[in-house]
Amino acid sequence: MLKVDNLSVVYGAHRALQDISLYLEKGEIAVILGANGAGKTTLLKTISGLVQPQAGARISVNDQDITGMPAHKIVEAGIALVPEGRGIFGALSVAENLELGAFGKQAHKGQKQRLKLVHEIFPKLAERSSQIALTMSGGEQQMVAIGRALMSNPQFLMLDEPSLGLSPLLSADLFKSLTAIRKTGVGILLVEQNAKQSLAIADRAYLLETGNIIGQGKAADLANDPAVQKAYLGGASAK
Amino acid sequence: MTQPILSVNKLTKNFGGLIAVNDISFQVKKGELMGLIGPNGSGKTTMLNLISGAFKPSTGQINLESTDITNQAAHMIARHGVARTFQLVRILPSLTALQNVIAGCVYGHVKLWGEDAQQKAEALLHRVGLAEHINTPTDSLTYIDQKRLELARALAANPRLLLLDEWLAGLNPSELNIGIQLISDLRDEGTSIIMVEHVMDAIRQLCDHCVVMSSGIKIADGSVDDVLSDPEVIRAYLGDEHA
Amino acid sequence: MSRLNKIFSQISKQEKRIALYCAIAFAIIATLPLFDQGFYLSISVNIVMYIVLCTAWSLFSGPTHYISLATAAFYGIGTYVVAIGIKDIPYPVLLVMAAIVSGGIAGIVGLATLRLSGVYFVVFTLGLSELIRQIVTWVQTNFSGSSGLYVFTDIREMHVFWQLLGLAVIVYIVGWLINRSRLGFAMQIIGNDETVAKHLGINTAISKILLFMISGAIIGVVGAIMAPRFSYVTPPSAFNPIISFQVVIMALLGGTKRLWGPLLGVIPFTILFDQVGVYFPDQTSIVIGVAFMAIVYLLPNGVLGLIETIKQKFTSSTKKEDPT
Amino acid sequence: MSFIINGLLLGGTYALIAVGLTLQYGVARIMNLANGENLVFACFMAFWLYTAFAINPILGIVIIAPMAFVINWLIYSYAMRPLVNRSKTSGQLEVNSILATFGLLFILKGLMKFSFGGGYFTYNYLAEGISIFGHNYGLNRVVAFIAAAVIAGTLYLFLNYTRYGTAIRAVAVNPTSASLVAINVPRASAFAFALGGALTAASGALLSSFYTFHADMGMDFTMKALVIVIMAGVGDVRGAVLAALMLGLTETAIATFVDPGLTAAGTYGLFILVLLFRPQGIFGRSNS
Amino acid sequence: MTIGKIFKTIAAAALASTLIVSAAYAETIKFGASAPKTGPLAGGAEVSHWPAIKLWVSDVNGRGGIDVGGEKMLIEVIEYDDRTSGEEAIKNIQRLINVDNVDFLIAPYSTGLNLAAAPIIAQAGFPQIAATAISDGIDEIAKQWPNSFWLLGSSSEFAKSVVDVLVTLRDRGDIGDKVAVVNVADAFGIELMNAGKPALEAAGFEIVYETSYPLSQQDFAPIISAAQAAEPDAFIAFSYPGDTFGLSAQAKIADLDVGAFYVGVATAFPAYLGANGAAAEGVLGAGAINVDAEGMAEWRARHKQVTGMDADYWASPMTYVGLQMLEQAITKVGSLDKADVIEAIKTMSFDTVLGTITLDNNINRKYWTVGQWQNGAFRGVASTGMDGEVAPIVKKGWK
Repeated sequence: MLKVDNLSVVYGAHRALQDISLYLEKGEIAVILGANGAGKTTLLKTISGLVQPQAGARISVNDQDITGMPAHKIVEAGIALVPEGRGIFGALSVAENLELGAFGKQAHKGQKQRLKLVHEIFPKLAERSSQIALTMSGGEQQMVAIGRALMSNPQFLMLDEPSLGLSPLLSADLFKSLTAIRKTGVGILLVEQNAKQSLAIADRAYLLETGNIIGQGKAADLANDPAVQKAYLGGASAK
Repeated sequence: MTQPILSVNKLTKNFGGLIAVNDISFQVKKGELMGLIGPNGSGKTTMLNLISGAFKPSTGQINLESTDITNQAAHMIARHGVARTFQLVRILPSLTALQNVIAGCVYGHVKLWGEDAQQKAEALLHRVGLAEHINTPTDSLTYIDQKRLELARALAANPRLLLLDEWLAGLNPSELNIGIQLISDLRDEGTSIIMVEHVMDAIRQLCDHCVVMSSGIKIADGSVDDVLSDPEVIRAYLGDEHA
Repeated sequence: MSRLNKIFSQISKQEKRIALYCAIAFAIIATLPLFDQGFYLSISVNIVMYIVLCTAWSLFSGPTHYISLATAAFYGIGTYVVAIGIKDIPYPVLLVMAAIVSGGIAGIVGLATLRLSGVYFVVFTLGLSELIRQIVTWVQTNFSGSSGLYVFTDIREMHVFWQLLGLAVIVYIVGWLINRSRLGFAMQIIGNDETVAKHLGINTAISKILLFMISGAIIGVVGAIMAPRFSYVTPPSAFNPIISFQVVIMALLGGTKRLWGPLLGVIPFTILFDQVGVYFPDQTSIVIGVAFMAIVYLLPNGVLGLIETIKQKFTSSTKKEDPT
Repeated sequence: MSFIINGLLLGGTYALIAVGLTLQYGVARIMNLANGENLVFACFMAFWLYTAFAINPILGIVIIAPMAFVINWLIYSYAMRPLVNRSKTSGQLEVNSILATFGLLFILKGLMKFSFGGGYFTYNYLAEGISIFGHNYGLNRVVAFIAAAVIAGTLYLFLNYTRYGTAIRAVAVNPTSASLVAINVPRASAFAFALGGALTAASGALLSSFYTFHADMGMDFTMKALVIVIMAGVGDVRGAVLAALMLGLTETAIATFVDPGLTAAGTYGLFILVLLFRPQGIFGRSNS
Repeated sequence: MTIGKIFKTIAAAALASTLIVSAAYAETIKFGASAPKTGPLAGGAEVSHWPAIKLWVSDVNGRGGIDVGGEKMLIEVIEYDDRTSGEEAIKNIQRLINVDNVDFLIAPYSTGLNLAAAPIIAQAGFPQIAATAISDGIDEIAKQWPNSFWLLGSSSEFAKSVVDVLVTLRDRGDIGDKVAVVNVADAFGIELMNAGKPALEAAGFEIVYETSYPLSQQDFAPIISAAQAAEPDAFIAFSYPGDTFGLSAQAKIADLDVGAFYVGVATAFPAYLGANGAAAEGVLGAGAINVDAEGMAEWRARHKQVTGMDADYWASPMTYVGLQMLEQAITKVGSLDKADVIEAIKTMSFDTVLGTITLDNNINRKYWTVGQWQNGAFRGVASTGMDGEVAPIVKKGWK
């Protein structure tokens, strides 16, 4: 289990996150909904070690404390992040991107099988393995990013707005592949703007507003909550 | 009836292979508040950057009333009377709040200096609710106050067209009400505004008309109610199974 | 002027008093050659020279954070204007010409390099100085039939001193005026955030070029004033890259946020370098290096920053309101 | 025609310096203006090894390069990392690293003057002719060129066909993402910085066999390396090699056909033109 | 108010720190010397200039000092590095005069630096005995600055002698008349080039390649290969030490096939033979001495013993001679009065290691101009009326 307790983050005078607590089980999808600027990206960055939390926070993976560890150690502890904007190595080939996913020593064993798995989930990546990543389309780049994260043998996968900039069709594909990944036993923490689609595949959801968690619950319940609809679904569906 | 304050005509912007804004046309009438909405990554901010001159369009034309501003540099467009805020607040950290606002009225559309600039800036700080922060170093302002300050700086130029890029994002509900009220007042005074926004409440309450973008294409343009009930818009926003 | 006073708070009486103090100080300093014409005059010439150079450098590099290593180029151009023209053209005219030529070249450089920032600008300006030096050397050795030019004048050390002192006064006044002007304010905004500056209607390109030209022109005049002191001008001495480096460290050591900041760096450094040059001639370079690193690690905002932090601590403990 | 071979022979050694700098700037993000001093230091080391112990400079690389690696590792860990940690933006890091390495430059230069004096140094190693296409060239140059080619080739294989080499390239492309795939970015940066220093030192050892060197010439080489790196596009190893050969050719051509007094001017002129018209480098891709 | 205070405090601190000036007075004569210890000419100065000074100081103080009006005064020398820069040389000399209050100056090393320093030395009224400068301007310069004395000769004499040697070789049928000529872009090289070119042309030589190169030139392959491409019969380089070595090494590598190979300063260094071995045979170079002259062997041995270095076969003894002249003039005047010493130098006859020297309008008119490595010794082959000239030999390959 990935567990976050009392997490606060401060940028200068600006409080980005305030006393956040949440958890993620293996094999489940939890989605974090919130407006731009609510602190979603900061939350993922903090869990993955790119941003340091205020004292008092505790982040743990299967009871192993990873608070304050450098990012590369946290990957080795089993948490992978697909950052906003994908963060692939553009000048490198698809194969090299995937290979680097398995750079950490946690991922050396079974690297070949995982590559096979990734190629099963994203057959395109097998076809394009020697292509330079930068020259691929947005959706394909997203596949590279997720594939690379999977290569690191994560127990928990975090994705920051993976559907950003994808056409509706592509993002539907993407969400399908996330359910496929969940089946392999990986826990997925998803940050999304696309509330409808993400709630549809998620087990649980957190509502984040101005750095605070203002609500949480089963995804299905939240999807039908009028207040949630109004705030995150544009309310259009209510009409 | 009268000439629109802004007309965008067949505007396209390429970044390498990526088409961020694809053949978009729309108009903003004088005194109108137009909402520019769409999913993240749909090209809204790029649109604002094209209008304000941060980027040069690949093809197409932008007119500010009768002036062609298509390929003008950002500072020239600012001098024609276009002012903006930024998606991620950009205040001038080494200046005081007052100096930040003065910066808005020295070089832009209406050029003020000295006493006049000072008075105007003080008035604007009052207006956005920062009266007590005139001499506060800006980096110790809270997020909402920084947003207010940025708005005051944009207003200091007496803009003919004001561009707000997710100005309401990240505000808590009570702040949001204050923010919406402030924009509403501006509209009532006759300022022409384009706002990129995700907060649907605000869009509903404030906008006279909306343009919706998705993947760089304009998918709807009309009154707020019409646009938000457009099936294509719902699909773009909410995913296809909904349509 | 009084119209502007309120914008940036404190001026008027306090500033007048400071101006008066400064005038008195300058007058006193100007009498130095009456007391000593040897060592103290000589080192004072160096100090005043670097004060002018560093202050002029900071006019541009302070607000923009562009580290220019073109000082040697402008300085050398000024020196050469005098060296070439001294036989035929009256000296004061040459000073004006030095300003025009250096300022003009600064303008061209500015036009060409505005797109460059960070490392590229630094390296470009260094490369430019070297390029100019190489070309001057080549032209001189191939077409003038000698490796240097004699500069014979009646100008003595004390005249150089007075001229530099006069130029220092001018630089401070120019700097003060710029700081009070729209241009100065624009530079502050550019230094904070160039994108915002553009969207506020500031022609950032012209503003930067203008300031670079002013800075370059002043540096050129310094070179021109120093030419008679050389007596024999060669490209390696006129375009000595060390000048560029020393100006950067001295200005940064002092601090570039205030007009008088560089002064705080120049005085200790000039004396330090002089003494090191005498007592440890082989270690000059090590001392410069250590000084450079010390500034980067220990005094990122210079002596000025240190003073202001201390001042701030002091004032905030006594009274609360103090905007700047 | 002989200028082509002379130019290539010279360019081959330049390539190593440029590749060294591109690793330091492209991967470790440190604009190391003391790179040239590093090279000169290696010249002195090679000189000393040769004159005092009769160890030839090619063999000397085996001693000099690892030493430079260790020293550069220490420099990065103790002098550069605080700057990396302190700098909030890459722009700040650039300015800070420029200033700090300026300092380093003067300190190294001072140390060399202190230990070896300010004179011009040269020694005779393989200073004999070898005939290529009917012209004689210095055997030392030919040997140095071959050694440089071998080193550059090995580096290329390392960067492209090993796991750690790929990781180094990944750090160059995107350090944040690199940390997200379990790459220890600080260590990879230190490694790249040290490796860059070692390559530069190897180049210095080779160069010393046919060049007159002195403690003051570091800046010339830093500038040359910068010219090459900027011409090639930062971080592009293959481009750097090509650009280095081009610079060698240009310099030799100017010295042969125009005037030896204008070679340096030619270098800087070329550099300024590239900066003005193709700031992303001749071979570099534009990023926007 | 704070600004004023800060300024005052700092100024006070600054002045205080510089007030520590030693004013100790001793019964010694203080000589100031500024010359290269770093930079392109450091190598040359380390051979010809500084050791000669060291030897002289050791010799004089070994005798108990200079006789000044019947009283022996020890000498001390304050040395500064001018980094081979004229600007630095001027600064150093100003400091020597104003701060160190030296009694006399030892002239700088090299043509360029002596020319650069001449005005400031003249202004201060010190004698300047330039032993390592060659210029055609010396007559005029000596008129302009009557305190300056020039021992090493004029560039046209040097250039003319080079041409004379080539003519000799050509007349013997050893070489043809195609010449490649290059020069270092420093005062010395430029002057010799300016004098040498017309002289070569006047003597009917065809200049097939010419170029100048900067003082800091390091790569000589392009120059030699360009010269080689022009297929000259003789190669002349008006070069300074660094380039002399570089050009020779490159000529050897390229196997430059010429019957006469002339390189300028440093050819006369013992190290030249060391670096080039048998390949040095037949190489022509600037200046010379008569190695067989009386006392020379003894002086060279003392030089080696005191300084640990071999003296070169040209400028080392001349630098020493310049110092001997200064010493003898002081003794003759009997005081440290600079004006009197200057007047004395003009008219005196000096007894030196290079024999008797007298000056004609501040200029030494008798000197060696060209030497050649023959059988492991650097021998004079041309001069302006010196004894002991030998005939030049043709250069036969580089092995």
